[in-house]
Amino acid sequence: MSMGKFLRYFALLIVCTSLLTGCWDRRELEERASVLAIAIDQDEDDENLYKMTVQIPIPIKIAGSSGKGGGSGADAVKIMSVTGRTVTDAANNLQMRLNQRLFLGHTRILALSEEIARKGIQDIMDSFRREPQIRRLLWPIVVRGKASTLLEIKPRIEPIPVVFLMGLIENGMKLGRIPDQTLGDYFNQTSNLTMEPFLNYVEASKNEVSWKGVAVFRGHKMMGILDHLQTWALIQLRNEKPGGDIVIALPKTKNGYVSFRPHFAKKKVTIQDDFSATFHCELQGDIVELTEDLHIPPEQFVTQMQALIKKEMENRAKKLLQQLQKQYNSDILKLGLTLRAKHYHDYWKTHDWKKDFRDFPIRVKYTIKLRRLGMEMQ
Amino acid sequence: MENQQRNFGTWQITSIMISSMIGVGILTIPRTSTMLLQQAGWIGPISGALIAGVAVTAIVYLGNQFPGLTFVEFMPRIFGSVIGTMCICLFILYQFFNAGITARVFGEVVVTSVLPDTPLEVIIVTLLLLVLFLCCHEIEVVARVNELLIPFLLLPSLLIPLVSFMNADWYNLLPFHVESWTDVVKTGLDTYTLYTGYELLMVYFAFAIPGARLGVASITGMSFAFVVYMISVIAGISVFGYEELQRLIWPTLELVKVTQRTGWFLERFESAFLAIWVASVFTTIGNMFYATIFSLRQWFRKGIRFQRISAIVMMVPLFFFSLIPQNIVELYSYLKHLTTMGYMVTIFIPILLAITQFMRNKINKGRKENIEKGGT
Amino acid sequence: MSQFFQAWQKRKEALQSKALEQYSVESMESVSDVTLTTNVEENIQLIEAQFGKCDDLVVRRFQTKSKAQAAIVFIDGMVDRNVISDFIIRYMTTPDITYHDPATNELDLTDKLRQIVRNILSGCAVLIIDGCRNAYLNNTRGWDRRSVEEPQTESVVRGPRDGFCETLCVNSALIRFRLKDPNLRVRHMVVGERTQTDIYVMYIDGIAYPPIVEEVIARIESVHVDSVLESGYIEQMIQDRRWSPFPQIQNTERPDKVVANLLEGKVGILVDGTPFGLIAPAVFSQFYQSPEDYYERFYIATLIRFIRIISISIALMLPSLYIAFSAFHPEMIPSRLVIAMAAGRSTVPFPSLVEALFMELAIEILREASVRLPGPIGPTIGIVGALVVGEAAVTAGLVSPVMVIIVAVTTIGSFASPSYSAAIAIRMLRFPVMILAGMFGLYGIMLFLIVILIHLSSLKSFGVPYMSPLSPLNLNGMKDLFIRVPHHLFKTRPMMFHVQDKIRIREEDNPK
Amino acid sequence: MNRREGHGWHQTLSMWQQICLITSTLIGVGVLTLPRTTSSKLFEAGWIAPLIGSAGAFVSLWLIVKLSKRYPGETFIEYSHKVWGSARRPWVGKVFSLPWICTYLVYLYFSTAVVSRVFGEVVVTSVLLQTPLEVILITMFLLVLFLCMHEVEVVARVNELLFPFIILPLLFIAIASFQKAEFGNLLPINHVSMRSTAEGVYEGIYSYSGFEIMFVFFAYANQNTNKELAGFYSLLIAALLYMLIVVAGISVFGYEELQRVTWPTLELVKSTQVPGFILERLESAFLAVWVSAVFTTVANAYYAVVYSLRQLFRKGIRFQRVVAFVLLVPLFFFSRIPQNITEVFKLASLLGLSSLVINLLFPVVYWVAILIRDMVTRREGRNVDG
Repeated sequence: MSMGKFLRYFALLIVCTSLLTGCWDRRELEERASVLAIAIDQDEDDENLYKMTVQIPIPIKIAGSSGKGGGSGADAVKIMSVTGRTVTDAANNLQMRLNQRLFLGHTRILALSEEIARKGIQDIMDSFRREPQIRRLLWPIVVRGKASTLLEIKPRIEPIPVVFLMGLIENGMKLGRIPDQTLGDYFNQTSNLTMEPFLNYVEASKNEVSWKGVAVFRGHKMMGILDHLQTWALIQLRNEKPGGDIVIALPKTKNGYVSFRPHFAKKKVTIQDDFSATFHCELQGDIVELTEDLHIPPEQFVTQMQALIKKEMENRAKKLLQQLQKQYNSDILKLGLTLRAKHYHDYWKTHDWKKDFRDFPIRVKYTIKLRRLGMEMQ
Repeated sequence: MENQQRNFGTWQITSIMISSMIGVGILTIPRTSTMLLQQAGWIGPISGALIAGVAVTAIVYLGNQFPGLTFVEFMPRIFGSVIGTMCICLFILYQFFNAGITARVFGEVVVTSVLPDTPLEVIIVTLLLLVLFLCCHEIEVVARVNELLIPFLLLPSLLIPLVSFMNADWYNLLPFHVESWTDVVKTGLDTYTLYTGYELLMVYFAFAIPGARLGVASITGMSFAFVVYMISVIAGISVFGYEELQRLIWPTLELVKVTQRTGWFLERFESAFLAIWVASVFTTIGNMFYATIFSLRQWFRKGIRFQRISAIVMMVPLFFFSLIPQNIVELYSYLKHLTTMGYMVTIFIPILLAITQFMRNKINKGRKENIEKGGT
Repeated sequence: MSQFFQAWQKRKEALQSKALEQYSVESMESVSDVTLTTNVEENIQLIEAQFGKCDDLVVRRFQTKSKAQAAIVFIDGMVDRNVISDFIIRYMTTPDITYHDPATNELDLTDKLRQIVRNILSGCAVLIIDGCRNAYLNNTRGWDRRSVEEPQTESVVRGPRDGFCETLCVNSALIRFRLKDPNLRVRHMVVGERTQTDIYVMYIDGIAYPPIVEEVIARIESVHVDSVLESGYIEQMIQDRRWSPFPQIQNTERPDKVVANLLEGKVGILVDGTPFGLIAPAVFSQFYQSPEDYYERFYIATLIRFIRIISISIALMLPSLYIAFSAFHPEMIPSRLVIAMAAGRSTVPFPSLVEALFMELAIEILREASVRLPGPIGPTIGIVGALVVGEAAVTAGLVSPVMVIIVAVTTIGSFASPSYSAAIAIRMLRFPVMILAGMFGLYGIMLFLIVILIHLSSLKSFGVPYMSPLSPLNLNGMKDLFIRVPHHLFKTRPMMFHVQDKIRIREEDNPK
Repeated sequence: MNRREGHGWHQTLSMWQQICLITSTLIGVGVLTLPRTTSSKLFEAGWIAPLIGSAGAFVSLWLIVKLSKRYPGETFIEYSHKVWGSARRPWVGKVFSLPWICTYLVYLYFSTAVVSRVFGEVVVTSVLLQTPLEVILITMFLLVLFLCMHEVEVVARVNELLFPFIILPLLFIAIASFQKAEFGNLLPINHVSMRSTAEGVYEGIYSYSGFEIMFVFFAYANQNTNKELAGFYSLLIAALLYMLIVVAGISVFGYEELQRVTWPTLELVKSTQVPGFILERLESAFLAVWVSAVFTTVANAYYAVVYSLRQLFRKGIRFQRVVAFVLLVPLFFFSRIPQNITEVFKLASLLGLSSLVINLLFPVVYWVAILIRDMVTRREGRNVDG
């Protein structure tokens, strides 16, 4: 046994590694320009150029850092725009204007203008696929009008607009109102032969941003949008998320409304032998509002309301299906996946789903389970 | 079978009685008792107490007659084995369903008011697991747990109505007149359900220390519950007025909400109230379920291991049973059916038992006297 | 390269051992191995010649009852004077007392000069009587000793409060007092050519594995050194790998710990003149195990063990994780936090590696200083130093606020290890990890961890693998590795020390 | 210097240590690409491949175990010349066994080069983008060198200690990614032909090789342990983990997307988020922990090479150290031969093929040789008797 082994070889290790002058990848936090969000637009002047806008936080301006106070939150971020033939080209041009290296590891939002989305975004997405720094969990969003407007909002609640946006989406996800569509999901859905992707769709005004629904894609091309009511029906049927409150006009009253808040959603898809699909969706929830008293006993009230909500939801789903099938011809319901999984030999092999989805008979059946009436007795 | 020691003191018996009686019912009692009687709703608890009192007397009588025996043991002696077995079955079923319904009602309260996004199942399961843990222990542990939890039960249920008297408008209680006496009886029959739980004494009396004053214990227990209910009803009526009470689903909880005091650390006590209320609901369900399981154990003359296994096994149907009502309205209709069954189990059977036993004693005495006479 | 190293080392060692041999030859030779004569004065001269001109050597001449010349020789301060005057001189001079020998409790006769000198040096009073060839060696040892006090380095909340002191016989008595087992064997050895330090090797016959005991004794015997001033000398001379940063022999101030380890089949080594005893063989779990674990109920003991393990990992890795995360993988830190951290770092002119090294160094200096500072001031200076320096460094923009938190947590973490010498190893290894983290990020940290792991698994302490019972896996030993199972489940002793008597709890003695 | 090991006996490998050795050698860089390679031919049913592959591997491992049982306490190097030679002329055995030993060693040697190269590629493309590939290789080799300085029992113990670092991250990923799983992606399972099943199994064969190091290490297994069982358990663990990862990959991504990502397992880490965890984006952490898995694969194979050479030349530990050091230099250059990632993958699949040959051919040929020898000796014995 030799005694000095450990020390000797450890010394060797240290000496060798330090002789090789390490620290290639060491780049301190403050030496990285962390891009929190990227927006991609068509350049106004040149059809073939992309305009890329990025949002970079200015650490020293962030309130609360090292106790200095942040001053006005308005200029806590720097917004820069560049043009380029491709995304990487634009990023290159941007790097030339920055003192620090661009760092995409913290990019949380990728905003795409509707114009670009309608043209197809395959070329844009390729660089996001290859770049290892990009997170698969970032949220691509389609913006009405210019995508850069999304980065330029001044929400005031948060000093950094992207943090506000993240909060908006995360909260919506938790409530089950906004679908959690990440970049990774988009990749999976575009690769997958059985389904089509969709992305969240927002509209930004000067100081605010509001979620408007989802943009439906076919391949890499945006086909159109679904408004928030349809989206909620979509996520009930697709993601088993409850969606938002359902407000329905009460029949036989002048101006009465009833509001139903779903808490849990469950769905089941069955394929009949004659190749038609039925979505069974069960919603559990409470009555949260009843603007006009109906003066009927509770038992009757419950059954009446359940029937009312069921009818309303089935109508909405029918509209949704109409739009998806006839207008956009895009299967974002993951119906094709079910078909391929369960009826591979007898259906999938003989049909071209991308074409046949349009005419595939789909029915939706809702089951409403009214659980509670709130703190009121009726 | 192991030898169960008879070591429940008078106060332990009292606390078992109180905590089995005071459960989720208190959350709705201001509404139920004013439904018919309106501003004179406070008569409800009185008439309920009177009805329950009769049954309690019967049970105390039985307890004194059969010291150290649970009803599983003495029922066949009085009724004979066939009817006795039926009665035992009925009793066990009633306790079982009652435990399930109580758990469900509590789950509803929590889900509606405090944790709206938590699945109801989770709340029920956690509560039932707690009960299961209790059921793994011997019966003396039940008594001790009840005894220790009494302050958690009495303090909030007395404190909340008393504090809310600050907002009381006493005119809400007037005029003092009763419209119809049939309403009083009806309300009495309704409010009497709040006192159910005393029938568990048929099990627990068997473990009282020889010489424990059962009568005193049950009178104390009844009066505690009575006072609590009375105050709640009065507070409810005087704060809200009976018309508003009809619209509130959990009036006592609303009482907590209106009770706000400046200068306290916290505002809005309903979450805290419900958190403490877990103790009370737990004792109610725990006592009921324990009685079910324990009766089974006695019936089959098995040991503690049987009790543990059957507790686990019974927990599963209990859980699913508690999920049967689809919504709150259905839940209340189930509750109503259960009450009907309750009349049978909690009033009819004890009284009948007591009368039969009384008659038997009389006959026996007569016979004895006859024999004595014959001897002389 | 390795060849060169080895050759170089070999030569060095050869030189050292030669020098040592010379020493021992000299000190042995210096006491001429002669026998005494019958003449008192001659003998006194012989002895005095050995000591040279030594003023603390006391020679008291007197006449015995039988009118023979006699002298008593001892070293001032090492003897109990009352014993000498009352039980030696008075017994020998008073005619009424018919008893002829001195009335001391340990009496020996010899005529060998070397033995006499050795005994004088260890506190005996030597009585020489004219006409008698043999000298009486009276055990009159009695110097001032520190009383048994609470151990300073290993204090526990619950557990015995007595610790070892500097006197060997007291220390062994503390062990005997706890372990009234006739099978407890004590081997006496003397190491140190000049210091002549007494060493007790203790083990329980029938539990300890004989080869381990023999190995310990053989290794101690092979130690040739001029002085042994502390048990650390022995520890470093006999451990398996002298170049390893990890302590392969455990040291302790607590007799209860020694006893517990003896009962697990280990060997205890007590050295005269130091309150630190040694326990061999040692395994890795010494880093986070404390005697208290066995005194408290097992839930608490287990929880505390896990806390210690966590704190040791923190002490080893937290600064380097900070470096790796902030300089290499900022994408791992949540976005909201990364902006705040970047804000904190924006004024700092150094890379995070330098920042961390700087702060760690500052803390080490503070700690060393507060150990040296006189009693009551020490902790104060420590706190003031840490607070003031930390705050000032942040305000001056030298370090980021997060760094201060990290350094503080690291320092506190390194104190949670119950073994001081183990904690030192961890503290030391922190620096290379930081450097590697500064080079390769998390990859570097993992590289170093694997190096440490290889080293640890190659370590053996007296034939027992250092990482046992984790590797080689021993499920029986796992009972006392991370969790401490309740005492009634410790049915056997840990097998990894090859114990002879395996049973700890005999079932038949414990009726249910 | 010449300190005794104490009462030091050389400890033999326990069953658990054998399991750790085999499993951690099996699980290496292959896992990072496994979901892609298996689903390329098998599509949705990619998870079948690890099961079939491991079953095949077990047959081969079983033969190896039998070989080692026939020559207890001897390594492949030691018993080879007994198999090929005759008692009268020992040189025959030495000469004839040499090609087999050489092939074996060269194969192991190159596999270490390829594995470390693949790992280097992963690190350089995904975490340490600016760091030269050479640095990653050198650090990895230095680590391996450090292990090769020690005796066999240390290797076993290191594997044992690193075992949880290999198993836990995989389990963690698989379980964490199931929250994003779309199980419809796993269906249908019955639309691939036998031929493409075989092809699919072959594609991932690279992941179930590595157990051939047991040609050497079984010699040190404790004679009282059941080696077949150890082999079975270790292959079972590996197969289950592989299956879990493949299932996770397919169900999260769908096989179409899997074909497009270079390191599917790494992408799995990327697309999962652990709720309530402080850190985000665990791929760097995963790769860091994964160093240990790669290290065990590379180091065990390299150790087998070096140790075999030591046995071949009947030298001591010092020879082993020098050889380990010297052989690293060509290894470093070999690992740099592939010019780009496609070539690396090509080489890896070539290696898979050769592992197939080695793992199946070697034990079978050896057994045939032994059986023939047995027959011959029996006949001779009968002749002598007659």
